Amino acid sequence: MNYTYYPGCSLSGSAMEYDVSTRAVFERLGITLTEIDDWNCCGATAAEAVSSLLGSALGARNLALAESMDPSSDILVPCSACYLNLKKVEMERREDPELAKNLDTILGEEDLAINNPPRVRHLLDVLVNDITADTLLQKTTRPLTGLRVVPYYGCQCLRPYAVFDDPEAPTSMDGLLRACGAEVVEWEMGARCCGASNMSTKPETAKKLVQKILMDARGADAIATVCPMCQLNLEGFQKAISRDAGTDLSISVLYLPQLIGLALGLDQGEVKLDKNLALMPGFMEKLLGFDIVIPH
Amino acid sequence: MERFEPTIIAFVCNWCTYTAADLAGTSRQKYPPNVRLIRVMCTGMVDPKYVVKAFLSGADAVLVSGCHPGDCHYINGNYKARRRVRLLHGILGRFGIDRERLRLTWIGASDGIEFAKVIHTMVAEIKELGPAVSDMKLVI
Amino acid sequence: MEETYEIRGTNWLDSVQKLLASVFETSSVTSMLVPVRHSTTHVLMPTLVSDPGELEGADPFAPCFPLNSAKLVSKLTKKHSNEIIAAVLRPCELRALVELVKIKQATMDNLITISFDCAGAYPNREYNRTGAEGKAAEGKAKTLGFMEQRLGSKLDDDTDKQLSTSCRICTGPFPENADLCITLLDHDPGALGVFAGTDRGRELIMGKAFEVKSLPGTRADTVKEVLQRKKEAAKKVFEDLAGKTATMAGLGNYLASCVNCYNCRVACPVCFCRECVFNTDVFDYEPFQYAAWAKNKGTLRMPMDTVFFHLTRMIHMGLSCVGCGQCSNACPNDIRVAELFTAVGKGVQQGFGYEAGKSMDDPFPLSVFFEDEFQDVTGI
Amino acid sequence: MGEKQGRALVVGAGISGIRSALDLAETGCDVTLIDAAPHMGGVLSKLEYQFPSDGCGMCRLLPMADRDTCLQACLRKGLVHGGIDLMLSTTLKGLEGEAGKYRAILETEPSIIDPKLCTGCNRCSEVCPVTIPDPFNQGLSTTKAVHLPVPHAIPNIYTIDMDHCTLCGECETVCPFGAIYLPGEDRLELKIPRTLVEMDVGAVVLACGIDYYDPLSGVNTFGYKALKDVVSNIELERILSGTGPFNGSLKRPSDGQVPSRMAWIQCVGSRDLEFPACSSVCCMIALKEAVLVRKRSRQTIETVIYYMDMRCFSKEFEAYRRRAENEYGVILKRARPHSVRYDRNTGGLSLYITDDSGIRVDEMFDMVVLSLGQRPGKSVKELAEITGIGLNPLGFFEDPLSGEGDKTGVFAAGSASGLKDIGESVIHSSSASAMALKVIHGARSPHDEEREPLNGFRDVSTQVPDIGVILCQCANGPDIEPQVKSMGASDVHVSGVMAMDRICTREGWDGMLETLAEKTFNRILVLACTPQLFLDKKAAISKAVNLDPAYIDFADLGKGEPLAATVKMGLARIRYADRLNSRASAMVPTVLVVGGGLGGMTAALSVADTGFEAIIVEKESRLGGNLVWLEKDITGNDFGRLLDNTCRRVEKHPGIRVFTNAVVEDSRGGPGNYTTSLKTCDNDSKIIDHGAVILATGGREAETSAYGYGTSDAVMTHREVEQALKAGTMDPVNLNVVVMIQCVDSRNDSREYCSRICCKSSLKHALEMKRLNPELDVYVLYREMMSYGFSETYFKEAREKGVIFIRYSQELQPEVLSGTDGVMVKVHEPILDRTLEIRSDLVVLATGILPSVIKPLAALFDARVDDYSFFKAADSKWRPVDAVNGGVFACGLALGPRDAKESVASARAAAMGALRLISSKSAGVSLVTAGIKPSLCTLCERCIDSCVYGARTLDSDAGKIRIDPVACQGCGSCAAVCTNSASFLNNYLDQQMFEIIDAAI
Amino acid sequence: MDELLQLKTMLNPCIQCGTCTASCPNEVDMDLVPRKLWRMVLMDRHEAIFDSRTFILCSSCYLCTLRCPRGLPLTAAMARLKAIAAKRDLAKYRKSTRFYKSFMESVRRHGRVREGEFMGLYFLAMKNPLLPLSFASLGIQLMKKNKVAFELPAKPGIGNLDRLFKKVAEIEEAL
Repeated sequence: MNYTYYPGCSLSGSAMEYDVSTRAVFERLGITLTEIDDWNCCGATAAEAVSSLLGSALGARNLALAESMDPSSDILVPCSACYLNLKKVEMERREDPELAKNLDTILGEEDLAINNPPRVRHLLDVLVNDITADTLLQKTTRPLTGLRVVPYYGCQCLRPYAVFDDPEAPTSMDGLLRACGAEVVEWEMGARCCGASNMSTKPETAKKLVQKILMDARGADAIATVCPMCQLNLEGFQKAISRDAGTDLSISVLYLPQLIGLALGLDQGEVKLDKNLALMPGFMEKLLGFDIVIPH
Repeated sequence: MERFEPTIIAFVCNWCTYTAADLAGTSRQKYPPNVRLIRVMCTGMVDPKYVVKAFLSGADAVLVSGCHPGDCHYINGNYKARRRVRLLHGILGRFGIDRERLRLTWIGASDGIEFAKVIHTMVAEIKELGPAVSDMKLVI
Repeated sequence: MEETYEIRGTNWLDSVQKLLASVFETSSVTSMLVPVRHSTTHVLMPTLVSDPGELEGADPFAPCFPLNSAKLVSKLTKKHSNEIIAAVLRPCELRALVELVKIKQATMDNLITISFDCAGAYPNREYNRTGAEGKAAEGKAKTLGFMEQRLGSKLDDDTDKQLSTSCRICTGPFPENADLCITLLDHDPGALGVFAGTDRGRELIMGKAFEVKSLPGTRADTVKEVLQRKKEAAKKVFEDLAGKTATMAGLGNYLASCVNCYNCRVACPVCFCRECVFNTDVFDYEPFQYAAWAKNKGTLRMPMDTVFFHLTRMIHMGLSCVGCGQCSNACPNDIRVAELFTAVGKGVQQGFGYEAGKSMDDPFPLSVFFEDEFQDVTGI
Repeated sequence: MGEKQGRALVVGAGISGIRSALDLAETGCDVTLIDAAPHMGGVLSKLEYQFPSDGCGMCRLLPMADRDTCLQACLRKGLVHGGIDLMLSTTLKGLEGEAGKYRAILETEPSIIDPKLCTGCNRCSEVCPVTIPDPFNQGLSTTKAVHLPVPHAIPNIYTIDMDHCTLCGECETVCPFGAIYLPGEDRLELKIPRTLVEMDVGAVVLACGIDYYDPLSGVNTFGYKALKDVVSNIELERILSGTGPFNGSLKRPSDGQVPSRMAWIQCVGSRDLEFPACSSVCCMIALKEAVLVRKRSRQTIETVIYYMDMRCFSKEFEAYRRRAENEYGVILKRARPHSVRYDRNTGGLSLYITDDSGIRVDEMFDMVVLSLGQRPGKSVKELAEITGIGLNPLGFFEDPLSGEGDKTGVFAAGSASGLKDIGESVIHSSSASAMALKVIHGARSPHDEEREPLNGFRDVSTQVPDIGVILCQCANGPDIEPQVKSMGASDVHVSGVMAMDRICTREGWDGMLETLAEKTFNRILVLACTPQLFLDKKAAISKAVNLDPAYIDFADLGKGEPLAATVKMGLARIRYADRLNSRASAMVPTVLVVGGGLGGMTAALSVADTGFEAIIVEKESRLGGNLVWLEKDITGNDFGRLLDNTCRRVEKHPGIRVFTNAVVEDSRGGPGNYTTSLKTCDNDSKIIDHGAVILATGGREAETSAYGYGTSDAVMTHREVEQALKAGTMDPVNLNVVVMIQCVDSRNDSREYCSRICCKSSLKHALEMKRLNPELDVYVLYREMMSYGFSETYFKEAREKGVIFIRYSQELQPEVLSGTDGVMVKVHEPILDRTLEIRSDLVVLATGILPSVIKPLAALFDARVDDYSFFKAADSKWRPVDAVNGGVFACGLALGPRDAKESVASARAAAMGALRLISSKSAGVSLVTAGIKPSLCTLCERCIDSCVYGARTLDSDAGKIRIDPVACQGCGSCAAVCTNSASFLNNYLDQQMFEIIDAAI
Repeated sequence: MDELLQLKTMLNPCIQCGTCTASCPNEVDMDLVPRKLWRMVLMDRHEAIFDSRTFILCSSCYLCTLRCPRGLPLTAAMARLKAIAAKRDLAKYRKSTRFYKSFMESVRRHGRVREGEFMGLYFLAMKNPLLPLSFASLGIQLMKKNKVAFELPAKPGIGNLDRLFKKVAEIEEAL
């Protein structure tokens, strides 16, 4: 198996642990990730807010690059915002010939073109449907037994394109986490919005949303995420939000591949735990208790 | 003393309650054998004479049962029956035949279970109450 | 308040005869049904009078009630006729007539009804023994004596106990919806008041030379008092009856001497069937059936179906029972049928918010229904 | 395939199929009724409670004339009619030929259980080890792999779910009748193999119904299946049903607790992207369900319906909605919940909604009902291919408004062309059967033998009862023969008791017929354990012994009563069995149609096209009614052409006589026989004899004085706009702003009902104006857009074209201020919560529909009008175009507001109703019919008052009560009110009932 | 075509059912709930639209888009409004629009976004000396973890998207 890899801007900055742990997990699974050469920013939520065509063009450029590398290899995208932006281009240019024409013109500037672009896949999609929980179960050497995890999906990997899970009541992470030996705690906030970039522009609004999520996560050891924006919003403002809520809401927040990596036997450094902003002592203690076992 | 086994005469309408009784049969809803079904076209044709006759002949209770309000095959026979049963309650009640012994129910075609339940309840209650007319000989 | 006109004659009978005569004068009535004491037999019987001169023998107030005249009015009006007649009826007769009209056995189209404060009547046999003897003048005198005593005592004198039970416990002795209603209570002796109970009555009264006089102010109280007393009397009678007939066996005992003569139903003004169902082939059993019943039960009371008959009659006419008491008058074996039927009738009528004979506007309870009524009937 | 065929094929045995089959059978056609399911009833077999009685009433579909041709029993049990061959588990696989001469290929599913042998004894189910979700209860309860598909159906044949059957063989071993033969490696033969039957038919009616939307197939599942307490409306119906998963008690599926708050979510799978139409019936279903829940729970369960538009568009619907809200406390909230979530803390279901004020609230419920939308039936596509009938863009059968000759012999009925409520389905089905009848009427073979049962039978009416008793014995049953024989011996009327071995088998049955044929009994009583099995077999015995079926009866040994009671009751019943020998006078084969609009003309054509005579009486000088001023409908149908074609056909038709400038003056008689006098223009009287009457008196656009109408030329009604557009006196290009106001003087206390067509009219005019002038601003001020059914797509189109829809409430009505420079409309916009002022060039008022005055006319024929002065149907669901008495019908606007297409359907349905009546032979009076003994009768007339069918009249000349045996339906009300039994009900005589009671005790 | 008119055409099928509002996580802080906002668009209440902070609060969670019975792309519609506001540089929305613009400027320059740089650009654009303080806490956390990439692109020039941005602008101009 082989994927064309699109890390996106965040993964080379604030979410580098997401990038590192993803690469490490795939390496451990024996799957090659080939990074798109000269990939560019997907536009995040900003491009569309400035110009919708610009957003599409940015995404299209990446698709064109990926296609030129290997049209048969799916594009694996860990960042949900990037995923959606690329997915949107994939879908919209199919349905909107005029858009396709404009994109062709724009890409033509760089002698790029889209003909039959590879499929855009979210990391979670690939983990669930290609790797599968069964494989993880087999490869797990350090079961996270007793670790109580709430899976947090956020929005853009689920919506508006319901590709691999129920867009409102997702469950795809459950099997993966269980395969890692963790206990999946039932909660309601898995697909709720974290406020996204409002955290920068309208922090009071966004913090309310994060507060709700953290409130519901109480009782779990960790939140598993699949999006840098979500990760940052959930881990970066816990003190302030606890203050607003009048109760301590701090909780460990990890990227899903970090947890998977740990279960697959990677050490803390290999999944860059040192980069996480919210890791609670309780969690760290549990982590030390997990033993490497030889799978049957 | 021998256990008292009441006899209940049930005037059931051809359309709804008779179907329900049938359904109780086919869906194996057992109900006590104390009841005698007399199929009539409509509760609206149950002449109060029939009810009186049943009691005087030795019935311990009488059930008149038909379609739910609004469902009568003949539009409104059940409403007429309701007034007649009210009249009978007023008359027979004076002479010791209480309304427990003369009942009017609406049992729809699909209410086989309801039918069985009504019969169960009625039989149990009439067993408690005892025979309707204790000294029949001189009366009739 | 309806205007009341006063008529003063030498006595009550004179006054009423004046009134009746005036009806002839001022309306197109061609004949009038009124109790008249017959000159030869001196027996008082409802009589169809077409010559106002014959009104001299009219004595509607006598404590004599040989039959309920509603049945006679039925004969006079059931089929179409161009004659306009008037009928002087006791309140209970008028009520029975109203019931008969509802079941198309009479019409009021060409009929003027006249009713009056009823002082009651003796049981037929009693009156025949005491009241009807002697000449016309004596009869008249007896009536006047009776009235003086009754009205003077506000219907609460010793004679009350001798009256038929139905009259004693009658809670409707005052006319309400006759075309012409005659009031006697609380008037000066000999004087009577007339008010119109209907529009037709109003037309009749208008322009008459009667002196307008409002009802005696005390009348309303007196009426209330009388009704209260009668209600209590009725209550006592009904309680006594209920004690005796609390079970079917009790009812059987109460009716034990019934011989299925069906006289009660013949006398009953609201039993309107041409032939009673108990006289039809429905009750023509086959010999083997009698044998089977006797075998089943050990004994079979003969004639059978007596309780059945009475219960059926309660069902058929209980709602129309006006409490006139003629059924008891008719019973050869002195079964107190009237109490039974009056009690049952009152009870079931209350159950439907109905009062037999009260108004033409109230439909017979078994002829109508509403979708959302009497939910309790089906409640177990 | 040479000759024209008098047989019709009806595909689908749901309510629509049953209606069509009965229509055709009653008018003398042979009918083959097929259904893919192993039972009849379609979706209705699962739905027990119907608005507005919130109960059933399906049996009212049964024939009213010649009642004995059909089994007089609850239709949920089954339909047994002499003229209808029922084939279950059967589908139409091919159709060749042309109208009148088709060859149909029918395929019957193979069966492991032989329906002829299965007696429904249940032993197989008892031993079956496989438990499966019960499809009858939508999987909310379980059943066995071998089970009864519908608990109360007749025939009561078990089926095996082969997807789950393990072929263990237990059922086969235990079946006492050898009815089961499981397939296996060495057993390739099935008990009943797949069979193909070719059949010649003249016409085909497709009544294959619809399917429901599956929430799991869409983007928003609303938690369906994932959350147990989220149920579909069909599932709720099952939960409420006595045969449902909880035996009729209302519980939520998750834990069996009684819910305390229930929510309904409307438009699940309707009015959305995937399905842009409205499903028409869900609003009323939800209201009814909520009312049922309120009633059942004695108003303790709170019920909230979340809706987009509450579409109570039929005549009685708005009143029902008001009752639901005001009497039963059903809460209606205009909101569309985003999704249903499980709330972990409370265990409840939370709904995020935006209320009217725009505030978002989180509402908690413990049960949520999804009002599922419609989808085309599974078989629709295949049937379309087989029959060549077209499909509309949504995949339903096309339902053209065709006033011209219908070329094919295949017709869609009921919901197959779009979901309809029961009343509309029944109308639409009869409309289809009327068209089918037109194709085959010439070739039908009236079942004369069955229709004249007295002919040829021995006359035993004057004989002393001579009863033969047949006792059906099972080998494994107790030996009751001696007891029955001794009972027979003690009854003087019994002359023989014969024990037979299992008459439920072919051999036993034939044996019984042979034995009986040797005897000369004049009464026959058959004692058997499951007499339901023989309900359709009386005719066979009757034929074998040459005895009127009136004298043959069954008694049920299986009810668990003491044997003596059963036998003696049976004997008492049969002893008095008789048939009244009064005869109805022959039906007059003419139908009077009052009103010559579209409805009246269509009805007349439908009658005349089947060989009967129709007479149209029109009070105006020309035919056409409202069509004269209408231009076209929203779908573009050209009314001008329709009018011309229809008028031409009417005028040319030899079977139609037309009287214009004429009115009905008086009428006498009853169903089958009316004598009516007409007053024509020159004050002449004309006497007409006819068997039935159709009131097609129409209606009109209501007048108004609201919103400044009459004070300004800029305020017009829709009719005026239609006429102006048609005449070209109005050009939308000259307009800038148009405001349309809906529900003018409607849906309020003074006029309760919704006029149903005004929203469509407004959409039509809005779209037309936008088409002619795209720059035009059109505002539609509405309270509820009643764009039900496929017309929803026009609502969507209008919005897409930029028409602005502003909702106003009854409390806050728009104001219209006319001035010199046009008109100012003030309206409160609820979303923005502010008052808008719209300066407009034209205000169009939707003033609704009023009926023409028909009360006195209806009264002449003993029919009634409803609270709104429209014709009052006997039953809005099951007999939607008929008066109670069965001889008077109505169609078009006389019934209530409806559009042209719906009027045409109702006209054909009314014609069909009339044809059912006048083509009945009525030779023998039905068994259970009332009679009178004049010698006992006192003429109290209570029986007349009690008869809802108007079958009793007073003949004042003769001084007698007369009974019309055709109108009489045998309910016995008249007998019960008669104090001395002068009135009686044949076969339920007093003495008979007394004997039965005696026997019972 | 006028952008707002285009948006209106896009939203014409709206039936004002309010599902969008019901689904919106940020609805509590909006002065016009989404349903109202769309109504304003349909009613051409342009001033009211750009007087509200509704669309700027959209966090692109796509719940409304997911459930709109008319299938309207409401999240995209919110973005359109943001874009219009950005283009018009409306004062009310500068905090957000300039955030987006700064972001895109970073992208234009380097093809990828440099968090440090774009923040700098943003603070500069806002000309609000106090603004950086509100981001300080997170920024410090990130910097502590060495997660803010301040370095310039590894391959300068290669990532530059000038041509792409220019072409997009050209096409948009032509529309």
